[in-house]
Formats: sequence, structure tokens, C-alpha cells
Amino acid sequence: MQVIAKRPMALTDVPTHYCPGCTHGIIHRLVAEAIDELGLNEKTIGVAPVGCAVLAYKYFNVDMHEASHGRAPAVATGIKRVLPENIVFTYQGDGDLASIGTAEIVHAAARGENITVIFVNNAIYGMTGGQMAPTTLIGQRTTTSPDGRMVERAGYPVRVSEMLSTLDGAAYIARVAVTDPANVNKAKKAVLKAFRTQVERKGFALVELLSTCPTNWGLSPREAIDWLKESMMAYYPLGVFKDTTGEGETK
Amino acid sequence: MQVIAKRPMALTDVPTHYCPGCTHGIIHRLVAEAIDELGLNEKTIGVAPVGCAVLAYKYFNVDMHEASHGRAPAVATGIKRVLPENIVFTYQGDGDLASIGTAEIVHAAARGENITVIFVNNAIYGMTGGQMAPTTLIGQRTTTSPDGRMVERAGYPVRVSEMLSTLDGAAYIARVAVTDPANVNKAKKAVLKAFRTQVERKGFALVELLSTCPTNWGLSPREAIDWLKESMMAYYPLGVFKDTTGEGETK
Amino acid sequence: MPKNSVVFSEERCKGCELCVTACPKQIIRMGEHINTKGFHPATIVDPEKCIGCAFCARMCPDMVIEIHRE
Amino acid sequence: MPKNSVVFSEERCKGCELCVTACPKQIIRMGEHINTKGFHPATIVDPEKCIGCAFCARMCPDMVIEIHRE
Amino acid sequence: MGELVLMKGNEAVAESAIRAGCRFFAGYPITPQNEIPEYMSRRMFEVGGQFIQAESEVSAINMIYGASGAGARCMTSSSSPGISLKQEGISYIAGAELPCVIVNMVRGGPGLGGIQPAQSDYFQATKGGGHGDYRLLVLAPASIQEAVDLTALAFDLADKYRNPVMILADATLGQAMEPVEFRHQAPDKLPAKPWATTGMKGRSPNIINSLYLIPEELEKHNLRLRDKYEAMKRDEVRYETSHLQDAEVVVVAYGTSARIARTAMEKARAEGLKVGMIRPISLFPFPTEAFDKAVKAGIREFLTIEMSTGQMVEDVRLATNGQAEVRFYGRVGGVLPVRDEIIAQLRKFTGGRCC
Amino acid sequence: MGELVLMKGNEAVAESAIRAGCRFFAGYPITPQNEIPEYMSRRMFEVGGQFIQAESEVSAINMIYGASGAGARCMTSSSSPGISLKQEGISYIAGAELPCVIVNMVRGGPGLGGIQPAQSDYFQATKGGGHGDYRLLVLAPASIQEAVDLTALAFDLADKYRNPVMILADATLGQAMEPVEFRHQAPDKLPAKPWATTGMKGRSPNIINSLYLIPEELEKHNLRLRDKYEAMKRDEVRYETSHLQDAEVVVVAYGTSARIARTAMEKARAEGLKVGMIRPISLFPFPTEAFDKAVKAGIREFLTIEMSTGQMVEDVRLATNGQAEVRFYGRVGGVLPVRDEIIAQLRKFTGGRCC
Amino acid sequence: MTHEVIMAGFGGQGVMLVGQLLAYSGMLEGKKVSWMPSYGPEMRGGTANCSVVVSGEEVGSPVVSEPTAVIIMNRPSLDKFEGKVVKGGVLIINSSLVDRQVQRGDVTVIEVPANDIATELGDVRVANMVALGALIQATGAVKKESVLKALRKVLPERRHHLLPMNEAALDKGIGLAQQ
Amino acid sequence: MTHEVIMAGFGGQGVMLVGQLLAYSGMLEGKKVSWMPSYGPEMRGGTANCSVVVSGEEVGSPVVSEPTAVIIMNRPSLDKFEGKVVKGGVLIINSSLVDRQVQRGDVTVIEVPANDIATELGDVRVANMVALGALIQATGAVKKESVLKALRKVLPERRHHLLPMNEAALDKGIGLAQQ
Ligand SMILES: Cc1ncc(C[n+]2csc(CCOP(=O)(O)OP(=O)(O)O)c2C)c(N)n1
Ligand SMILES: Cc1ncc(C[n+]2csc(CCOP(=O)(O)OP(=O)(O)O)c2C)c(N)n1
Ligand code: SF4
Ligand code: SF4
Ligand code: SF4
Ligand code: SF4
Ligand code: SF4
Ligand code: SF4
Ligand SMILES: [Mg+2]
Ligand SMILES: [Mg+2]
Repeated sequence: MQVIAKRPMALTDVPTHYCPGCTHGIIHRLVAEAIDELGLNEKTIGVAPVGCAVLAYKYFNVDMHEASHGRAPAVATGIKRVLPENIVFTYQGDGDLASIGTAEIVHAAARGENITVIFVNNAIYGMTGGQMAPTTLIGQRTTTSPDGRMVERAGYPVRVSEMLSTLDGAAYIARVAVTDPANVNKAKKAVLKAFRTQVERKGFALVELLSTCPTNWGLSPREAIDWLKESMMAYYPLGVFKDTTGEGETK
Repeated sequence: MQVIAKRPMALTDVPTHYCPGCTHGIIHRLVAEAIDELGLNEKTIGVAPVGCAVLAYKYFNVDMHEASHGRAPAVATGIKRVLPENIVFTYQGDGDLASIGTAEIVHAAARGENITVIFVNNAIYGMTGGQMAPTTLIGQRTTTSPDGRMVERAGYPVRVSEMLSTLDGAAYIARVAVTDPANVNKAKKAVLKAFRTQVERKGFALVELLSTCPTNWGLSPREAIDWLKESMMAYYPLGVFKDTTGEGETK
Repeated sequence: MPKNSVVFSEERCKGCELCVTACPKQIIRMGEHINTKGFHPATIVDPEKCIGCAFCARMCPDMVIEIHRE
Repeated sequence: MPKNSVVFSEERCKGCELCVTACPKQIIRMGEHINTKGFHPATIVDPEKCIGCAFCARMCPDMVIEIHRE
Repeated sequence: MGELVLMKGNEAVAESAIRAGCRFFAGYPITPQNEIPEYMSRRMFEVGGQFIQAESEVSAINMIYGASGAGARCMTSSSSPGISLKQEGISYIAGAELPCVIVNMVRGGPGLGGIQPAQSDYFQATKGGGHGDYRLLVLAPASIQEAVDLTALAFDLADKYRNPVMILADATLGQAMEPVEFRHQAPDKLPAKPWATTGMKGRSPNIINSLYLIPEELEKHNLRLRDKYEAMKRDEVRYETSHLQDAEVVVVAYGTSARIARTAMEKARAEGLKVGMIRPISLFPFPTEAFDKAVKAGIREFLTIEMSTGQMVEDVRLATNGQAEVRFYGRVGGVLPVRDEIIAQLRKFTGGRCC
Repeated sequence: MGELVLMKGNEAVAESAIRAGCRFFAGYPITPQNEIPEYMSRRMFEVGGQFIQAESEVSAINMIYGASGAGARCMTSSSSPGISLKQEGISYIAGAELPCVIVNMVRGGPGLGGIQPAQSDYFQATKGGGHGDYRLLVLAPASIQEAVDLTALAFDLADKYRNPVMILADATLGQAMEPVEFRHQAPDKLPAKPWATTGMKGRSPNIINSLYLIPEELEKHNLRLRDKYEAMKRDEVRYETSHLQDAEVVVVAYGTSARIARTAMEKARAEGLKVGMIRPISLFPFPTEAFDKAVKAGIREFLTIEMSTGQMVEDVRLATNGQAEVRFYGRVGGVLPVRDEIIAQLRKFTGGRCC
Repeated sequence: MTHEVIMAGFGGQGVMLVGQLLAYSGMLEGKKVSWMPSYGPEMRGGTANCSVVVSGEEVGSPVVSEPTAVIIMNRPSLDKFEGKVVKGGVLIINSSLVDRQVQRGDVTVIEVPANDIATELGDVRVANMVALGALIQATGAVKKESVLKALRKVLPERRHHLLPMNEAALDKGIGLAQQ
Repeated sequence: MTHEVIMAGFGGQGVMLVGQLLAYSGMLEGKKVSWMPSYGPEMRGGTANCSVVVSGEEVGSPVVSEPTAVIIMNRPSLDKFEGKVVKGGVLIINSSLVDRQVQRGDVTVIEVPANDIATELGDVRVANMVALGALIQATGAVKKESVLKALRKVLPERRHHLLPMNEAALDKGIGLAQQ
């Protein structure tokens, strides 16, 4: 008998608190699979964000550190510098990483900090009930852009992967989406690569995963996937934005 | 009798506290000239940083607000939103803008905040006595990189103009250097343009001015200019990185 | 053709239907009943048509689906 | 040729010599004496050679130099 | 007089600010105060004001620093962790003597803590969570109506003293709905701010600043600030007392815990215990005079109730200065004290001596 | 016993930390403590540790949060405005019960203030500048030698209590040079940290966390923390007294102002005034017992000297609890009190009654 | 008399709304009222409840710990709140979804098949109104007229066509509680 | 005896260094010492000074406000500190740069043309040592031997060839103060 699909070891058996159809759950699994496949379970330390994934420390079956809002890259830096032989990843939402944590992610990347960043971009603040994020699309309704995000009031969405790719310290940066099995498989490859980059001491790696928030988008899980494909992917093109790992060690 | 060179009205008569040959003084003059030339003296509000230019509120002969370290863009945002008919500029060093103030500058740019940012990059923390900045070059000795900045320890210098140019909200971004009369004139044009962008409500404008810190570089003012030309300009190419002002109003 | 067993942990299912969309064979349906969490759980209706592609499991956010090939 | 008067406010000069480098006519020198701030101030040595290009003033960080053309 | 409307505390505070003339709001989402920025994002633009969701609390408080310097009535709001992030900015605003209103809907701490009501930020609010010798005016409403009224007052006091004013409430008041009436209207003409940075047309430059490099100058500035805080202590003390005439023991509480303490007092009195109450409304300045009077009137027992492990109780001790026994009872972490627990505590005091 | 060396306070603190086993430092430049990160940037790599100049104080304290969670002895340092920015992080570290050392070389405030010595961050340090019910252990050296010794102690106490420890000094101690001797060496084996996140090899996952969504759980956590702080109050009080046997008035001061107060006491005694002194070394826990004893011994007059407008004086009042007259004299903004001013203040007390 | 009511059910069953309606009604009658929400840690789909106080005196704690009456819309809510209601208090049970009997004998239990009635009336979403009807009838916390007045204020104009169905639901609840 | 000394001059005149040297010398003699810098608001080129205390007892304030002796290396420092020195105190004046007379009559004034002497000795940078020589001679704060010992510790090995010139400068200062 061959196992085709089952819970990875790096996930605990605890049911998550995520809303029905929220793709945070898929992303958790991809991260756990990567840890399993690379055999990193006993040396990985995960850093949970403040955001819907705040309870990630209950779900990942590895050592976990719950960071303050936006500062996961700084926390991860502290851990990694103390334990350079361990594997350290952060798991962060777009409010966490692209808003309050802008300085921390930019400078972790600039320093070429040898960590892996799982960046879950759902264009909204999920946990606090659906406020505008820096990644919220123009025209998108949120509880703090009730008439849709307007450029005159709130400016333009930030493309994090593109921005961080301008930094010499960033080794691997890719944007993927968990919309369907094919894209999930691509996402998995990117996540694996981002961990491998760290294992091989090649520097800072970040995977931006476009993800859904059916609850705060006011859509069913299936509609949410469609909106992600049509609207988000139009503004946030998928692809690898930076990959210096082939060129030898950047750090 | 024709006046070829004299103190612009937008500078007070107070002698500055800057070190001999520090090009902060030149940049002050360029900003003041731009204010004079555009006739903005009575409607400009300047935001001084925490850095060697902390006392800029004594030198600019306009209303001034002394911000907290790195937060000048947020302070300027508050002012500009309250007084949209006024002209608001920040004057910031590289520690102020590119380190502690990373989130504030990124998001002021992303919002397309209609302000003008004068960014003085001297690759060091001048005011506090010469510590490493995010802009410090690889190999450059500072008091916190005593053996020269090493990639393994401190990563890579940040190219702010390139990074901010990835943001849709940024209307005009240019890098200039105040190394010689020709470059000073180019710098002046960029500063003028950055103010004009605001006057015309075209959005966020930033001029990065490569500047010297003879004192903390441990060089004479003339040697400092040479080092700027040879070393800094090699890593920080001059040029206009973004200019959407021709395309109509971005905000 | 190998036989695939697709097992749903009903109690974990949140009824999101992402597996339904993902299944190329269209053999997953939402149950009529509700589980203790209040959701209609997904189930497989034509197990023998299953090709073991695991698309359903790839898309399930809640680790509901385990698949074995015999 | 028009006459240019280049006036140095000696007391403001910090002796950085950037004007010296900038002058295409090489007519600016540092004084022997020191001002009350302790710096050797810059002065113009061959005023009649001055072409009024204002390069010196463009490079002076301390607003020492004022130039008039008569 | 306005109509009674049933409103969430957060929204009521926001509406009250708008009516008090607040025209600039910058904030960052955090539970349990999200309805404030959300409400502002709808209302501000209707009244010609500006709402910004800042990139962080640090940025928000600095936007306030700018907006206030430019002369606007302005406000920011957050909850405990976010308020901690604002401390540097608050110290700057106090140092530069600018008016603004800061709302803290306190939740359980420390760290991420929880999202339920707490009163564990009392020290931070009243003793200066930021650096340097400065004080906030701190107002603590015990009902949504009072939150509305104190918010309006806060803007006036901020302008009067050129000082930040904090509304210190908690998740209960933020999340609950109660009937409120908006009794105030924005004054036709707000106080002039000749010091604001509005462009130097027709005057010399205005400068907003907190830097004084020469120690003697900074000392002068510090002493001027101290005098201002002393004036507040003289003129801005606010509190409410009940049944002090016959009280043998006085329960002291503010905000949400004061509501519960009041019900405990009433029940205890019905049971024959001679209980009175002092409810501080201004936490800074602390209503020392209420305690002076109570002590002078012969009251020797005080029970402080807080949703903390004991913070205001220090001010109660300072106010009673060894002249009375001061006890403490607290619930923490999001748990509210319960009426009967408080009565049990009161009985401990009066156990031996009363009916 | 080591050799005497003449060292700047900042460098001495840094070297002491290294000798105490500190192997991770993250900080951000700010006057007057720059020599700490500068020294660390040279020394850390020599001993196999890590130094990071963080992008901000916020980031620095969070790097400490991570490094401490990973089991390292670690330290950050800053001065007043930077310490304000660390408040959220400090609250997290306290909430997650992690050990670390935080140095505050206090300068004048509020806001940007000045860069000269001050003691105006006492409240922030001792009452919790951040949100929630937590406490730091706060140690206040009065000489560079003591700064060295207390820094070493700080690491031990941090590990013992799993709590952040603050060294509260000021620009004077940071910038001055005095002879110091390094009396301690890093223990051969530092205390084991089985709770640290080091990879779950051979055990179940370790979790560093400060979140407790269920109020009852958060309350339990809060009460456990409170018990820890009570244990500190019992076991970690540190102070120094002089001439309490015959003193009629006691001068109370810590840190730099205590040095000056001591010279004042000595001169005043030479002039016949019966002056004694209490110098708190631990500010939290505050040495209440010293005051108890003094009051029991009949001392009824205390003069608190601070480089602030009056902060520790509240703790002196709480400690004496109305049993004595407590006066205050302060200089602020970077100005140091002068010996003869203090004597003049002492004379005001003893004016009528003494020689 | 002080009514301290808890309304509990799955998110989506409208317990928050009906709680607000009760508070609003009390306010219209000139009483002191408060409403206070409480959510579980789940983002969605968990259980939610709210506390409502309707009283002649100033409200103390808006968080009710010992309710005088509870509306119980689902099984988990019964498990959670059965033990908390005061002696002599009222339990309104949505018998359409609650599959067990109340254990306590010292309280008034009123079972209303709220979902079934609401479905009959044409929209399962008015199940909460059925329960509210039973509550106000059993406790006398507010008058039916006040609820209708409040409803008219709370429902946006464009939804006023729903008023009759809501009133019908309320009446059904009142009727069941009268029995 | 407690010596509370201020050394003041332009940045670059080595007043900070010579202050540290005095403190170091005192330490080597087993005395309690402290050194404390003070900078003006200018980044460079302003005046700077430091306080040094050398004492038999624990040092109180490391910041000296009423010095027992002052080394004055330039004119602005004279203007600043002349009034502060205690009655009977010592002023060492660098007469090479100070262009006015001391006004006070209640202090011991020792004028040393420190820059001129240093230039004669081959390096203007040892002017500070000339002044220090005069100071230790006039005040007896520390012994010459201690200064030389301290200098040997403070100067890095590769600079030890400068020791003779420094000693010569010190001697010159001592000699001038003996007169
Ligand atoms: C300092 C601070 N500010 C704000 C918050 C409130 N908060 C919690 S989560 C969150 C944003 C979550 O959004 P995101 O990072 O996009 O994650 P998501 O929930 O969408 O996955 C915010 C603002 C907080 N806990 N701490
Ligand atoms: C919160 C805070 N952190 C640190 C400082 C100390 N500080 C003052 S200026 C400065 C850096 C100045 O460097 P830069 O911005 O590059 O300006 P420059 O002096 O080089 O012109 C720092 C870190 C401060 N005042 N406040
Ligand atoms: S709120 Fe949004 S992001 Fe959060 S769990 Fe629900 S669906 Fe997912
Ligand atoms: S320290 Fe550097 S940047 Fe600052 S004034 Fe001096 S030369 Fe200029
Ligand atoms: S394995 Fe493939 S075919 Fe089988 S049920 Fe799942 S998605 Fe359908
Ligand atoms: S994807 Fe998973 S949770 Fe969603 S319906 Fe299918 S089995 Fe249930
Ligand atoms: S104006 Fe030109 S030529 Fe004349 S002195 Fe200046 S630089 Fe030289
Ligand atoms: S550039 Fe200006 S300051 Fe420099 S030497 Fe010339 S005149 Fe003097
Ligand atoms: Mg998000
Ligand atoms: Mg710089």
C-alpha cells in the first residue's frame, strides 16, 4: 500500500482555527512537507506572526517562537545568529510583513540573513476583521476602505517581492499562488527551494504566496479562489524575481 | 550690478554646526534656492530629521518641524494631509531614512504622499560619531564595522532609490551627487523638480543626494569628495530612477 | 488499474468545497448531514472512478483527506 | 570683460578648501591667519582673473562667498 | 440635546471626536478598538477631514505629531501593545507641547497577552510610559456616555494645555453598546494656534521642536513643563464619590471595574455594610483631594479594585499617605471582577465591626 | 582579581557583559551609549559571539527576543528615546519569561531632549513603560566599577528569574572613565535552558509565547508572574546605607546623583549636620526595608535627590508610608545637582534644630 | 427588575443582532441597557454569544456571568450556559437544533422549534426572532411594541419589507411562551 | 586633597587625551580618579573640555563645576573657565594662543607658551604635555613618574618612539611652573 496523501510529520494533529476554505491551511501543509522532505524536523525553529497565523505555534510540530507583530524577521535573525546550524523560518501575513514589519523584512533581506520567509499575501488584515492592507488592491472594499481603496486616500498596493528583489542580500524571491493543484505544486517547489537555500547557506529566501481570505473578502471559498486568480494575480504576477543561488554562496 | 551668488532667502543667517567641508551645507543651499525660485517661502513646512541635520530648523527660513528619528515622512504626511495647499518637505540622512525609518519612507512613497523628500546619503551615521549605516559600502570602516563592513556580518548596502522606484506611488526618484559644480547643478535641477512635482500635485518625489562626511570617513573634505566619486558612485549610480510626472497626475 | 482509497476525516472537514472543485473526476460531493462543527462534510461518491491524483488532498486546507493506493 | 567681485565672509569660512578645488582659474588660496573659529579662511588672490563662474560659491557648504558682477 | 442612540463604545468615541472638531485621524488596526479606525474611515471624509491607516502605530503617532503641529485637532487610537509602540512619539509630542488625543482600549498583557478587557496599562498611562519627565492628562470613562463626554473634553483640554490627553478605557467599553447622547457640538471657532506650522506668511518661522542641546535650556523647559503639570493637578482633577457621609470603608475603582464596584457597594449597603466609593475620572491628575477629604472625615479603610495586579493602588496609598489602611483586590488577564467577590472583600474589612 | 584599568563606563559595561557570557548583542546607535555597540562590534566576534547593528531599536529588542528564546545570554543597550521604542518588545520578553539584559544610559527628555545625563526614566524602568502587568529587575550603579559588577549580576538574575533585567545608568556613567577591575569570569557552564528553541531533537516542541486567548489562562499566567515579582521583592533587594545610626535626616539618591549626595552628606556632617544616606541599588525591587528600618529607628526626614522632576520620590513616599516627611530636590535636563545645593536643602530641614 | 440575558449560538444564527435588538427595545422604553459581544477563538463558524442587560438602574458589568435568562440556539451553547443561569431563571431552547433535554429543574424551560418555525415562515434567518419572542414573553424584559419600533429603526429602509415576517416570527415565539 | 581639574581647548588640541593621562597617572598612584568629557554642539572644530578628578576619596561628581585647576589651551576656554576656578586655584594658560591677560587676582596663573615650545620640540601636538607638566608641578596632583608610566601604558608599542619627545615636553612644562 502506497501513501499518496497524508498529514506531514511537521504538522501537529490539532485542528486549525482557520475559516472554511482559508488557504492558510494549504500553505501550512506545504511548509510542513518541505520540512519533512528535507529532514529538518529536529533542527527547525519556526517564527509565528501576529495575524491569523498567530497560533501557528500550535500547528507546526517543530520548535516555535511567537513574535511580536511584524518583527518576525528580527526574531528569526536573533535565533539564527545564535544557532547558525539550525533552520529558521518565519511565517507572516501581509499586514505583518508589508506594513508594520517593513523595516524588519527589508533589513533582514539586505543583511542576507540566512533565513526562510513564508509570506502569505491575502490582500487584507484577516485576523483583525478585514481592514485594508498595504497589499489591498485598488477598488477593493475593506472595513477601512469602505468605498474601495482609493489612490487619493491610500495610495497604491505594494509589490513586496519586486521591492525586495532590488536588495543584494536577497538570494531567492518568488511569488506563487495556491489556487489549484498545479499552482499548489509550483508553490511547493518554491517553498522547498526557499528552505534549501537556507540549508545550503545561500542567504535570504522569501516565497510570497497569494492566499485567500474568504471571510473578509465576503466570498465563498471557491469564489475567493476565482477572485484571487482574476484580480490579485493581475496586479501580483507570479514568478521567480530573484535567484542568485546558482551563482554560489551569497552569504 | 548683478548678483551671481548669494544666500537664498530660505536660509537664515545662522552659521551651521556642520564640520568643515561637509556637503550638508551645499544641500541646504540647493533646497533653499529651490524654495526661493518657486516662491514657496511662505507656504513651505520643512521637517528636520534626527541626524547631523537635526538643527536644520535653525537654518531653513521657513516653518519647521523637528521629527523623531526616521519618522519624518510620517510627520510630513500628517502635516500635508492637514494642509494640502502647503508645501512639505523632509530632509533626512541615510540612517534616518534607510534604517530606522524604512517603513515610513516606503509607505509614504506607496501612498503617493504628495511630499518632497531630500535624502542625504553619506554612507554613515554622522551625528552619532560614525557608525555603520545600511548604505555603508562593503569594506568601509566605521565605528561599528571596525574591520570594514563584511557581508557575512552585516550584509549588503541598500540602494534606496532603486528600491522605492518599484512602488507605484513614487512619482519622481533621482540620485545625484554634490561632488563638483556640474553635479551640484544637476542636483539642483533634481531638487527643483522634486518640489515642482509636489506643487503640481503629482505625488511623492525623492532626491537622493550622495554627500560627504569627511569627519567620520577620516578624510579631508577634498579627499572625501574623491572617495565619494570613486567608491560611492560606483555602487550608487546617478540618474533618474522614476519619473511619472510626464504621464499626468499620479495622485 | 490500481485501487485508491480516499479517506475523509469528516469531523475535520469545514465544508469549503475546494476539494470538489479540484477533483478532475467530479466524484466529490458535500454531504447532506452536518458534523459537530456545523459543516456539511465532503465525501467521495464514486470511489471506483478515483484516479488517485490527490488533487483533492492538495487543495484541502484542513488535512481532511488521506489517500492510499493499494 | 565685466568685473566680478567675489566676497568671502571670512568669519564663516571653515577652511575646507572645496572652493579652491572648484575654481577653474585657481585663484583661491587659504589664508595664513586663522579666524576666531580657528580656521584658515579662503581668499581670492588674483581677483581680476575671476570669470564669475561661481563654481566656488556653488561648492562652498557655508555660504561664505557672495559674487557680484558690475 | 441630542437623541439617544445605541452605540458601540468605539464608534461612540469616534463620533464624539468628530463632533469635537477632530479632523485628522491616523491609526493602525488592533483588537479591541478596530471600530474606531473603521468608523473614522467612513466618517472623516464626509466632514472634510483625513483618515489614514498608518503602516504602524509608530507611524500613526508621528502622523499625529505632524498633524497636531500643523494645527489640526487630531486623534489616534490603539490598544495596549500598540500604545507601547507609541511611547517615543508620545514623549516627543509632550516635549514639543502639542495637543492631541490618544485612546487606549486596554487589553490583557504583557506581550501579546489577550484581547479581553484589562486595566493593566495604568502605570504606563499615568507615570509616563515614554522617557523623560512628562505627563499625559488621563481620563477614564466608566460608561459609553462618559466616554463620549470625556472625548469631547479631551480635545478642549489638549488645546488648553498644549498636551496630549489619553482616554484610558478597556475592551469592555470599546465593544459594548449602550445608549448615548451627543451633548456637545464642535465649537464654531476652535482656539487659535498661532504657534502652528502653517507657512510663515506674514510672520517669522514657527518651529515645532523638543530638542534643547544646552542643559540649562532643557532644564528650563522641563521646569516649565512641570509647572504645567502642577497646574493640571490644581485645576483638572475629576472624580465622583458616593456615600462618603456614612462610609466606613471606601471602595476605589475607575472605568469598568468602577461599574462593578458600584453594584457591589449598593448590594453591600443593602446588606447593611457602610460602604462608600471614590471613582477617579482623571487618573492624572489623580484626585488626591477626594482622599484627603475622606481621611479628614475619618475614613480609615480603602479597598482598591482593579483589573490588574495592582497599579492605581499605589496612587491611593500615596493619596492616603499612611493615614488609612489600603487593600487591593484585582482580577486580571481579561477576567472581570464579579460583584459578589468584591462584597466578600469588603466583608473582610468590615467583618468584625458591622451588623 | 583582575588588574585595574581606566575605562569608559560604556566600554566597561560591554566588557563585563562579554565576561558574563553574553554572546549576542543587538543595538542601534544613540548618544550617550554608542561605545557599547562600538565595543561589541569589535569584541563579540573575537569571543565567537554575534553583534548586529539592528535597523532600529524596535528591531534590536526583537532580535534579543529571538536570541534569548534560542538560549543565548544576550544584551541590548540604548538611551531614553530608544528605550521608549523598545517598550513593546520588553513587554513581550517579560510576558514570554525570557532572560536578557537591557542597558539604558539615560539622557534628558522628553522627546529628543538632550544628550546629557538625566534620571528621568525611573518610572518607565520601574513601573513598566510597556503594557500589561510586568516588572523588570532594575539595577542602578553609582560608579563604573559598580556598573561592571551589576552587569555581571544582571545576567545571573535574568537567568534565575527568566526575566529581563535593566541596568539604569546615565550619560555620566556612560561617558566617564574610572578605574575598574573585572572580578568575575563567565561561569564554566551557564545554567541549562531546557525551554529554549534549539530544535526539537529528542524532545517535544518548545514554544516561546506570550499569547493566552482564554482570559482564565491569561489570569493564571499573570498571577504566576506576580508571584515571581513578589519573590524578587523578597530576595533581590539591594541598597547601601551610611550613617543611619545617628542620622536625623536621610538623603536618598541612586546612581550619579547618589555620588554627589554622598559628598554633600560628608561635607554636611563635617559641618555638624546629622545626615545619613540610603542609596537604592535595586530600583525594582525598591528597598522598602531600608526605609522601614530607618523609620523604626526614629528617622523622620528624608530628602530625595534626583536628576528628574521627582520620580523615585514616590517610591520613597510609599516606603515611608506617611511616617516621615519626604522632600525632594532635583536638577533636570542634563544639569547635575551640586553638592552645596544639596547641603542647602539639608539645612532647610535641619535649620532650626542643629548646630 | 434587572434582566441579564445571554444569547448564544453558532456564528450566523443572528444572536448578536437579536441581542442588540433587545437592548435597543429596552432603551426605547427608557431603561438602562447594555449589549456586549463575546466571540470564540475561531475566526468563523465557532460559537458566539452576547450579554444584554435591561434594567431600571445603571448597568454594572455589561458582561453577564449569572444570567437571568438565556437564549440557546444550539447544542454547544446549552452545554456552556445551562449551569450558569440563576435559580428561577429562564432558558429559551431552540429545539430544532438542540438535541438533548435540559437537566436543571430549578429553571423555567421554554422549547421553541425556532428553525422549523422560521423555515415555515419563509426564511430560516428569523429563527432568532422566534426565540426573542419567547424570551420577552417569558421574562417581560421589554414589550413587543418596543421590539417592533426598534426593528424599524435598526433595519435599513430598503429592508422594511421584511418587517412583517419578523413580526410574525416574534408573535410565534410569544405564542409558544404563553402556553 | 582632591584635585578637580578641567582641561579645555579646541578639538584637536589633545585636551581629552591629556585629561585621560592625568586620570591614569592618578590611578597608578592608587588614587580615586575619574575623567569626564564634554563636547560643544558643533560636530568638529568647536571647543571641548574634560573634567578630571584625582582624589584620596571616592569621587563624587565626575563633572567638575568648580575646578581647583584649569588648563586653558585657547582664548574661548579662558573666557569660559576663568570665572569658575576656585579662589586660590591654578590656571595654566597656553600663552601661545591666548591673547589676553587673566583678570582674576585670587588665583595662581602660570603662562606657558605651549604651542611654541611644542613646535620647537618638533611637534605642535605635544603642546598638551607642556601644559600638563605645568599643571602637575603647580598642583602636585600626580608625580611626573606616574605620568610617564601611564604614557607608556596608553601609547601603543609602535608609538613608543614618541616617548622622549613627550617627556621633554612634560619637563618643559614642569620647569616653567617651577619658576
Ligand atoms: C503592535 C500590534 N499592532 C496591531 C496588532 C493587531 N493585529 C493583529 S493581527 C494584525 C494584522 C493581521 O493581518 P496579516 O498580517 O495580513 O495576517 P492575516 O490575518 O491576514 O493572515 C493586526 C493589525 C497587534 N497585535 N500588535
Ligand atoms: C530613536 C532614536 N534612535 C537613535 C537616535 C540616535 N541618532 C541620532 S542621529 C542618528 C543617525 C544619524 O545618521 P544619518 O541619518 O545618516 O544622518 P547624518 O548624521 O549622517 O547626516 C542616530 C542613530 C535617536 N536620536 N533616536
Ligand atoms: S479571517 Fe481570512 S485569513 Fe483569517 S482564517 Fe479567516 S479566511 Fe483565513
Ligand atoms: S559628522 Fe559628517 S555628516 Fe555630520 S556634520 Fe560632520 S561631516 Fe557632516
Ligand atoms: S484523488 Fe483525484 S480523482 Fe480521486 S477523489 Fe481525489 S481529486 Fe478526485
Ligand atoms: S477541501 Fe477539505 S475541508 Fe474543504 S470540503 Fe473538502 S475535505 Fe472538507
Ligand atoms: S567665480 Fe569662478 S573664477 Fe571666480 S573665484 Fe569663484 S570659482 Fe574662481
Ligand atoms: S568652500 Fe567655503 S568654507 Fe570651504 S574654504 Fe572655501 S570659502 Fe571656506
Ligand atoms: Mg493578510
Ligand atoms: Mg548619514
